[in-house]
Order: sequence, then C-alpha cells, then structure tokens
Amino acid sequence: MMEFLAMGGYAPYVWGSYLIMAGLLVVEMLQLRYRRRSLLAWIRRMARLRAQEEKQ
Amino acid sequence: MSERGIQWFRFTAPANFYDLAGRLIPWFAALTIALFAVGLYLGLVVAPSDYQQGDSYRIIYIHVPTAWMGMFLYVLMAAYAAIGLIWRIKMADVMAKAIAPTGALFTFLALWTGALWGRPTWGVYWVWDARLTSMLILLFLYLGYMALHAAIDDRQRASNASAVLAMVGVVNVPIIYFSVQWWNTLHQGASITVTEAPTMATIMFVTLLIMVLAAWMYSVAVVLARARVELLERERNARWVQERLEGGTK
Amino acid sequence: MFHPLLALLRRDLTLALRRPQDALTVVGFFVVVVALFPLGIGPDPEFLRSLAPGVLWVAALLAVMLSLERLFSDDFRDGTLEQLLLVPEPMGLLVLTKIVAHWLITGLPLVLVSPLLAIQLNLRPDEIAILMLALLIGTPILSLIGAIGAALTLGLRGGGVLIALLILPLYAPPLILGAGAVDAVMHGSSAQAHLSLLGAMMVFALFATPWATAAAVRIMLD
Amino acid sequence: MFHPLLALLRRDLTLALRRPQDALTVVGFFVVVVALFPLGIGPDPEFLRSLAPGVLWVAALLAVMLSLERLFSDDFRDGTLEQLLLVPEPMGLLVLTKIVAHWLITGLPLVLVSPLLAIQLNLRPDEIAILMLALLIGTPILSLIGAIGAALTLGLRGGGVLIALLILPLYAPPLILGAGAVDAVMHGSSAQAHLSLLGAMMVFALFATPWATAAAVRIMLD
Amino acid sequence: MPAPHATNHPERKETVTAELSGMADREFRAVDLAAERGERLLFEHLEFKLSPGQLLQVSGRNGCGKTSLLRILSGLSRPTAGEVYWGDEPIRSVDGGTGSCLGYLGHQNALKEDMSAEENILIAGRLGGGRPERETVLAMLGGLGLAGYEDLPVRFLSQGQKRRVALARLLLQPRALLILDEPYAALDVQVIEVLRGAIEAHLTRKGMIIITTHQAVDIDGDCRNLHLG
Amino acid sequence: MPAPHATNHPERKETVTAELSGMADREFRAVDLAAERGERLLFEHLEFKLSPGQLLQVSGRNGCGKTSLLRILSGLSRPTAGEVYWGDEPIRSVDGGTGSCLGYLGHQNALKEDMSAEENILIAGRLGGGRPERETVLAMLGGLGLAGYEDLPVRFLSQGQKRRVALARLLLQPRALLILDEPYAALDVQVIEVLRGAIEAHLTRKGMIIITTHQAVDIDGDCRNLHLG
Ligand code: HEM
Ligand SMILES: Nc1ncnc2c1ncn2[C@@H]1O[C@H](COP(=O)(O)OP(=O)(O)OP(=O)(O)O)[C@@H](O)[C@H]1O
Ligand SMILES: Nc1ncnc2c1ncn2[C@@H]1O[C@H](COP(=O)(O)OP(=O)(O)OP(=O)(O)O)[C@@H](O)[C@H]1O
Ligand SMILES: [Mg+2]
Ligand SMILES: [Mg+2]
Repeated sequence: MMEFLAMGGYAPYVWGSYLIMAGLLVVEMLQLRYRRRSLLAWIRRMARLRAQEEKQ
Repeated sequence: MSERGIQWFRFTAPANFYDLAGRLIPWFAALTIALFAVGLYLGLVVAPSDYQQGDSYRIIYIHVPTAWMGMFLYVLMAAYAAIGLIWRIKMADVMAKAIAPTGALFTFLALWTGALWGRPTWGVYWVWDARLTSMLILLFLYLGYMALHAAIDDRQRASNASAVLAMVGVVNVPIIYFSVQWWNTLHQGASITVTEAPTMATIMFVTLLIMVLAAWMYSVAVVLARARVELLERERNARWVQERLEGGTK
Repeated sequence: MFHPLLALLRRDLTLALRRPQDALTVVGFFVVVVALFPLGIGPDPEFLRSLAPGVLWVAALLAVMLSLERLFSDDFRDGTLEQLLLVPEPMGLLVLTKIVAHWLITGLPLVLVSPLLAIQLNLRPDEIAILMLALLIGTPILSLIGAIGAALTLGLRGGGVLIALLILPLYAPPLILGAGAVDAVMHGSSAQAHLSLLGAMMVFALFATPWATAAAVRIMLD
Repeated sequence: MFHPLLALLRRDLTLALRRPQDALTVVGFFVVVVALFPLGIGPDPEFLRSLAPGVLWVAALLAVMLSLERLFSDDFRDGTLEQLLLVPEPMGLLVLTKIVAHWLITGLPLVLVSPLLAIQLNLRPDEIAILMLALLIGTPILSLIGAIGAALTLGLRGGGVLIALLILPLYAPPLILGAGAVDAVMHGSSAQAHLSLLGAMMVFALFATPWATAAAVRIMLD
Repeated sequence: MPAPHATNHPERKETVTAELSGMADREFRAVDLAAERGERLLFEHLEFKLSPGQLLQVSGRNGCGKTSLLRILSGLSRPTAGEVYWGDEPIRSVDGGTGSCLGYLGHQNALKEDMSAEENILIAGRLGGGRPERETVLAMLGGLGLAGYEDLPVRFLSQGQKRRVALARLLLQPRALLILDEPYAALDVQVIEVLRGAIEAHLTRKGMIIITTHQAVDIDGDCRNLHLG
Repeated sequence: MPAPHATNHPERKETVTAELSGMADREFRAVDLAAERGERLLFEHLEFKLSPGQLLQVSGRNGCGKTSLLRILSGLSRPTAGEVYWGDEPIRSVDGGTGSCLGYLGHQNALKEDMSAEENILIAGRLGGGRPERETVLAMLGGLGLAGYEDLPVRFLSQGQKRRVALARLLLQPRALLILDEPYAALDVQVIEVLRGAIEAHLTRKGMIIITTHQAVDIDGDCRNLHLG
C-alpha cells in the first residue's frame, strides 16, 4: 500500500495531478448543484410572490 | 425562412430539451463513474511502470484525456455558437455557453498535469514550447469567451457577441496546431493516430482509451446539466418552467 | 471626396489631425515601453540586442492594442456609430475604411519610429530593414484583428482591459512570425518564410475580419 | 459603515464585486502580457529566467496603468465625480479612499498571481518571495502616482494612452527598485536596500499624491 | 399590458416632391411587433400603418418603451417578434440599407465634438450618399438660430445648441420617414416653433414622421397617436 | 451683452424647519459675476440675492450661459470675475465644503448604473454625512412613480426613470439651496406635478431654489426670474 502511495518516488507529481483533477471535477459539480438549487429557490419565491399579488 | 425557423424551434423547444436532458443525465453519470472506476484501477494498479519514466508516466492517463477534451470542446463550443448566431437557435447558444466552463477546466487540467509531468521528465514545470504555449492560448481563448459573456448584460447580445469571438478563435486552432513546425518542441509528438497501429503497450492503450471515454461521458453529463440550469435561468418566466416546478419535478 | 467611404476616411483623418496628441501618445507609449526594458532588465548591450526583436514587437503590439479601444468607442459614445449603421453602404466596407484610417494614424507612425528604437537596442541596418518590413506587414494585421475585439467590447465597462484579454491570444501568430523574422536575420538565416506567411495572414485578415467586425458592431448596438 | 469615507470605500468595492470581470481582466492582462514575452523572445529557460524580474515588473506596471484609466473615468462620465466634489469631506481623503479601493481590486490580485507566472519563468522560491514583497510595496506606489495621471486625463479623448505617456516616466524609480530587488536576490546579494527605499517611496506617495490628485480633479472639472 | 391603439389610413397618396428619396410613396408598416427588455415584456401585438403625409406621435409614461420601439422601427434593434415593413420589404433588407429610406434622431446627437456644426452636417450628407451644398447648410443653421456658431467646434456649444445642429442635419437629409425621439428636449421656445414649421413642411411634401415627446405638440396635418403602456 | 435683471427681497425670514441644514437661514448672493467660455463673454456684472423661501428661475435662449452660471453658483467652476457668497462667506470656502449648504443636479444624473435606485440614494446620503433610512427612500421613490423599480440596476431604467431617481436623491438631502438644471427634461406629466409639489414644499420650509427650464413652470411661492442674454 505504501509502495502504491509512493508511486516509485513520483508521488507528489502523480497524486498532485490525480487529486487536483478529482478535486476540480467535484468542485465543478458542487458549484453546478449550488447554482441550480439557488435558482430554483429564486424561481419558486418569485412564483409565490406573483400568486400573492394575483390574489390581492 | 421564418417557417423553417419555427420548425427548428419546435425541434429544439426548450421544454423538450429540458426533459430529455433530465432523463439522459443519470445514464451519462453512471457511465462516467463506471469508466473512471475501471480506468483508474487499470491505470494506477494494473498497468506496469514505464521502464524509462517509472511511475510518473501514469499521469498520461489523465493528461491526454484532459488535453483532448480541452481542444475538442472548444471546437464544439464554437460550432454551437455559430449555429446559434446564424440560425438564431436559442438552444445552441445555451449549449455553447454551457460548454465553456468545462472546456476551460479541462484545458487548465491539461496544463496542470502536463506541468507536473514535466518536472520529473524535463526537469522544469514549464517550457515555452509550441504545444504548451498553444494550450495556454487555448485557455485564454476560453477565458476571453467567458469574460465577454459575463461583461454583457443582455442575454441575446451576450450570446451573439461571444459567438463571434468563439468563431474567430477557432481560426486560431489550426494555426496553433501548425506552429509546432515553426518552433522546436520538447513535447511528445502524436503517438496515437487513426491510421497507424499504436506504438504503446496494449494495456496502456486500452486504459488510455477508457479514460478518454470517461472524460467524454463526464463532459456530456456536466454540460447537459449546466445547459438545463442555463435554460431555467433564461426562461424562468415561461409557462413550462412554472408547470415543471408545480409538478414538483427537479 | 464625395464618395461616402472617402468622406468617412477623410473625416477620421481630419479628426485625428485636430488632436494630433492622440496619435503621438500611441507612438509615445511605444517608445516609453521599449525604454522601460533596459530599466527593468539592466543595460548589457549584447543582452539587449538579443532581446530587441521580441521587445519591439511586444511593445508595438501593446501600443496598437491600446489605441484600438478608441477605434469605435468615440463614435459609439456620441451616437455617430448608430448613424453609420444607417448609412446606405455595406457596413463591412465602412468598418474597413475606419480600420485603414486607424492604421494610418497609429500603425504607420510606429513603423516609422521603430528604426530609432532599434538602433538604441543595437540592431544592425539589415536587421532594422527586416524589422520595418515585418512591422509594415504586421501592424495592419494587428489593427484588423484588434478591430473585432474593439467592436465586441463596445459600451462595456472595462473595455480597454477586456479587449486585451480577447485579442492578445489572437496576436500570438503575428507576434511569433514578426519577431521570428528579425530573429532569423539575426541568426544569419533568411526571413523569407516568416514574411510570406505574415503577408498571407494579412491578406486573409483584410478580407475576413471587416465582416466579422461589422457583425460585432451590429450586435453590440442592437 | 456610516462614515462618508467608509461609504465610498464600500461603494467602490461593491461596484467592483458586481462586475468581477473588471478586476479579473486586469489580472488576465498581466498574465497574457507575461505570456507574450516568451513568444516574442524565444523559449530558452535560462534566458527567460534572467529576464523574469524585468518582464514581471513591466507587465505589472502596464496592468496597473491600464486599470488606472478607470479610476475616475466612470465617476466622471456619469457625473458622480462632480457630486463627490460637493461632498462635505476633504477631496484629498476622498481621492485616497478611491485609490485604496482601486488597489484592493487590481493591485492586490496582481501580487497574488505573480508567483504562478514566476514559476513559469523559472524563478526559485526565495526569489519569488522577494518578488511578491516588492510588488506588495510597489503596486500601491504605482496606483498612487498613477492616480494623478488618471485625474489629469479626465474627459480627454485618448485618455488611456495619454495616461501612459504622463505617468510611465514617473514609474521608472519604482520599476528600477522593484526589479532590482529581485535581481539582487538572483545574484546572491540582499534586497534589503531596494526594499527599504521602495517603502520610503510608498510612504511619501501616500501623503503627497492624494492632494495633487484632488487638485487635478478640481481643475479638470472646472 | 394593454394593446396599443393605432388608427390607419388606407388610401395611398401618389404625389411626392422630388426632394424626398425615390421610395417615398411606400407605406411603412409594423406587423405584430413585440419587444422585451431584460425580463420585461414592453409591448406585444403592436400594429400600425403609416402612409405618406402622416405623422405618428408615440406617447406614454417614462419607461413604457417608446425609445425601444423607435429603435426597432428604424432597424437598429431587432424586435422579439414581428416585422417592420417598408412597402413590401422588411425594413432590415431594404436595398441600400435602412438608412436610404429613413432618418433617425435618438437621445444622442451623434455629433463629432471636434468638428464644427457645418462640417458635421456636410460629412453626414456625403455619408448618406448626397452632395450637400455649403449654402444650404448655412441657411438651415441660420434658420435654427445658429448663425455665428457654424464654425465653432461642437464641443463649445450648449446642450440646446447641439440638439439644434442634430436637427439641422436630419432635416437636410431628404428621407421619406423621419424618426425623432424627444426632439424638443432642451430646446428653447423659438426653435420649437421653427421645428414645427419644418415638420409641417415635411408632411406636406408627403414625408412621414414618427415622434415621441413629453411636451404638447400641435401640428397641422394628418396626425395619429399611438399610446404605449 | 445686456446686463441681467434680478430683483431681490431685503427682509430675512428666520423660521427654518429642522429638516434643513443649520445654515439655512443665510442669504445666497452673487456679486458682480462674469463668465466667459472660450473667447466669448457670457455675462458680466451679474448680481442677485436669494433669501430663504425664494425661488430663482434662470431663463434665456439656448447657449446664453444658464448651465455655466449654475455651475459657478454651486462652486464647481470659477467665475471670471466676481464672487458667490453664502451668508458672508465665499461659497468655495464654506466650512465643510460647498456641498454642506447646497445640492446640485446638472444635465447628468450622477447615478451608478450598476447599483439600484435605492442603493444609489442611500450611498449618496451617507456620503453627504447623513444616515438615510431605507423606508424614507422607498417612500420617496414610490412617490415619484418608481415603485417596483427600486432594486433594479439603474442601467435598466429609461431616460426619464433615471432622471426621477436623480431627483429623489436630491430631494432627500436636506440642503438649504437646491440648484436644478433643466430638471423637467425627459419627465412625463405626472412626475412634473410631483416635482412641483416637492419644490413648493421646499420653499415653505424656507429652502431656496435656483432652476432653469425651457418649459413653463407655475410654482406657488416667492418666485423671481433672472433673464440671461
Ligand atoms: C504543461 C505542459 C503540457 C501541456 C500543456 C501538454 C499538452 C498536451 C496536449 C494538448 C496534448 C494532446 C495533443 C495531441 O494529441 O496531439 C498532449 C498529449 C500528450 N502529452 Fe502533453 N502536455 C504537457 C506536458 C507533457 C509532458 C511533460 C509529457 C511527458 C513527458 C507529455 C506527454 C504527452 C503525451 C505522451 C501525449 C499524447 C500524445 C499522443 O499520443 O498523441 N505532455 N499534451
Ligand atoms: N468649453 C467651452 N468653450 C467655449 N465655449 C463654450 C464652452 N462650453 C460652452 N460654451 C459656450 O458657452 C455658452 C453657454 O453655454 P451653456 O451650456 O452655459 O448654455 P445654456 O444656457 O445652459 O444653454 P442650454 O439651454 O442649451 O442648455 C454657449 O454659447 C456655448 O457655445
Ligand atoms: N438594457 C435593458 N435591460 C432591461 N431593461 C431595460 C433595458 N433598457 C431599458 N429597459 C427598460 O425598458 C423599459 C423601456 O425603456 P425605454 O427607454 O424604451 O423607455 P421610454 O419609453 O423611451 O422612456 P422615457 O420616456 O423615459 O425615455 C424601461 O422600463 C426600462 O426600465
Ligand atoms: Mg426614451
Ligand atoms: Mg444648459
């Protein structure tokens, strides 16, 4: 296992690549999810406001 | 002219696209996970070390897919942008805008992984050779596209203007490609071509292929998801959005 | 003088002559940037000489780029650009006319002062000749390509810097070829190949970019 | 948050956050300019390394200078600058506040990305540290001095290039000291002297230039 | 959003003086126009027809979309839906460009500040494909009360004087349709009179005019009103 | 150049509501003013005195120097000769700056396009040294017919809507003297009414107003006229 992690002495380079890649892809997905959620919340709020206005 | 426009519009109607994309995304996501799992296992565990480069060569399994995706997504983005500009198809604009961040991300990753690979093989993180420089320029093109989009408030105008930029930028791609010939380069030439048999070991080749496919599937899934958000944002007052929200769909 | 395009060319040149400082400041910028380098890098003549083609080209490129912001922005701000869209001539030709005027005002003077700076950086006469030739072919390319960026940033806040981000990547090929031409002569080989490629690029830009620019102007004024 | 100066600082920062691309493009410009040099000069790593301090400083200086055009011009164009003259606070302090906001938006990010570029130009960690320190002291000087130029070119056509011509000569001392500091470390000596001079210059600029700038603004708005 | 009201006049008048451009006998029509700015729908299903000799005054509150409409009518912006016709052609594909049939004066004066009023007008005339005479220009400027200011750079003129120069430029270009966005803003009373005269003359020559203004105008002629919002 | 005519009102009114700044009981005087733009003398020997509760309307042809005069009065430009006094102090050396006693609205609206109407006004209030309340601001905007537009970036507003926001900002700053350069330009009829009300209220509170306009205004109060040119 340690041997695997050491990557024949190239650990910083290999893991530096793979982990950054994994990290950035995850960040991209999280950011997308966040954007989607806040947008949906906003649309719902506006719809509710409009419904209220129409009732009055 | 206008009648054809209407037909096109129906074909790419936002609501249909929204639903279809919503149904497709899980499949692509699943494929992405599966392919990455296999590819990573093969690449990090099964494939043997390189006799020259040792284990550092394993970076190839993410370097090459990201580099290819970075370049390919740019062309795709420009194509969508052109379609949106010329035929005034809103969906194409949405797709172009949705592709840009992912393309930029892959380009950045290609640069990053390349730099980390360069240190053990060339002794430096960075050299100003043709391939590396052109990749950097590609990143700038992406950033310019996104900056222009963000700088213009009006959606339609932003799409049209950045479409012009994307199309102009595409002219740069072949120029970048041929610059290798004017400029001595440290970087590896193409070793995978369609016409010739691969020069590398089969296991490496297969793994690389799987990783490339995984990156593809990931791109498709993320771009579709982003396009859906983009659509919602543009059409937030449209009836179909309201219907879908009331129906409790995501 | 009565053809609309000639009237436009004359108008732009007259306006430039009315405020010569605009054209002069572009040249001034070019000179100052080149002069800054020895300050930042140190005075070693051989070293400076080997840098010269790159520094001169980068400085010329930055000067053109800066001046580009004003290619359309004045006309945009006072509403004349809007009126130009209503002129019964193809917009591409109008745009090309404006670019030609712009090059005459900013690009050409750069070519003309470049020998002075080249001498200060210890270039030899034959190298200077190639430098001027390369700039003569290259600066129109810079103006033509840059016009697209200028049009795309019309009316945007931070236009100046945004232009830079948009078009500097597109300037890489002319820069490589232009500086390469001088470098080639410095290393004793011929600049032929570089110069012909640069020429081809200019012809291509001449025919293609005005239309892209016109489209961009229309879009930004929509 | 209720003190007028704080309100102004907050206003400028809010406006910058509303369009982050403005600040980002300045950084983008910096990066792109640095990237142009290897294209013009050639890829030899040792050569690039010896150029690095000069190139980085010149690029930072150009980036600050370009961004300066907008220090007052937005406020001038929409008439808010006129209204600022009517604010019951000393104009020098108002100007200083605007400069501080401007540095936070443009100067600081430059300092923060400089290490990345330094790596691309093959600088070593200790050199990078000095580079960042020099930029941290130096960029405020650039903003402070540049503000005078920005004020003097208010409302003039071609402001951008004119600013350049007015203030680039004034930028020579910080440039020499800043690039010199890094050079010193590269050649194994200490950067102490350069940095303290730079610091002294900053303190002086901090107290003197806002008043000159305020006077210039008044004159240009008369 | 209530639909705007517009009346139209079916019969076409054929007599056109030589001064107006050749296409002056065509009708100008807006068909089912809609416009949105940002997320807001400004108007939709807007229709009207304008025949030679008619004036259309577009009125409405601040922000109801008058400027947006005028820019669409002059082919500078695209409508969200609908089409504007010059005779039977869409205005954006008229031979020789939109500018060959109409003149537009927006909120901006479109003057080069470094040139004199006279130069500004002469150049605009040449750009429009004409060969304007110095005398005509000077006479028009004099008529608008700018005698003595003709060769001052425009930047030295006051707000209202600039507006006058822009009007002079527009009135000297023989276009069948004039589109004026708040032409009266910043003008003093005398010039308003002069302008009224010019508008009436244009209408008698079978020209068409579309105008917005917040001030009351009473113009002799075939005037229609289009109320937005 | 004929000398301008101005009447003045000698007795000083002492009652000032708390809303106006402390110096509201001072007179505002122009003494022997002259201005030239370029080579041209716009006016000279111009004198007038304005007491609390009075309004001065500056009128004259386009280009007679109204804007130039107003900028001098507000301390933004220097006169060629003469001096402007706030009480006994020259306006340019008043404690706390010119801005502590007067508010100025020129041809430009001085709004930040990227901020909402509300933010613009709040920040202007703080810059002026006050602590403006959100509710007051919203009420004022509503009164000017901008309800629903308060938190839209100003860049999305039409010409007339922007002008209204600028007026709201000015009216919310409790300054003894308001200087307004063509405040009515681009405004529709309803707002003109509202603005008239605000001006009258300011006068009853013993504020002073200096105004230029090309439209007729009939304001109840102590109005004077200064005819230039
Ligand atoms: C920042 C540095 C680097 C960048 C920007 C970069 C960029 C690229 C790009 C754009 C490609 C795809 C181009 C093509 O397939 O023709 C690629 C492929 C490749 N790169 Fe890099 N690279 C970098 C560093 C490296 C290093 C250090 C190595 C190894 C020593 C390397 C080895 C490869 C290999 C083997 C391929 C596959 C070529 C093929 O089979 O077609 N790269 N790189
Ligand atoms: N910078 C300048 N240089 C020379 N002359 C100028 C300058 N600015 C304005 N003028 C002239 O000064 C005169 C007065 O201008 P001002 O703007 O004060 O007029 P105004 O009364 O406000 O006119 P309007 O009603 O049109 O707004 C005008 O005749 C103008 O031509
Ligand atoms: N770029 C934009 N984005 C979003 N909304 C906008 C934009 N520009 C204008 N609007 C809005 O569109 C509406 C119409 O603007 P327009 O300028 O056409 O009005 P107008 O009728 O000419 O008003 P005015 O009489 O004040 O000139 C306004 O409510 C304005 O707030
Ligand atoms: Mg309007
Ligand atoms: Mg005025």
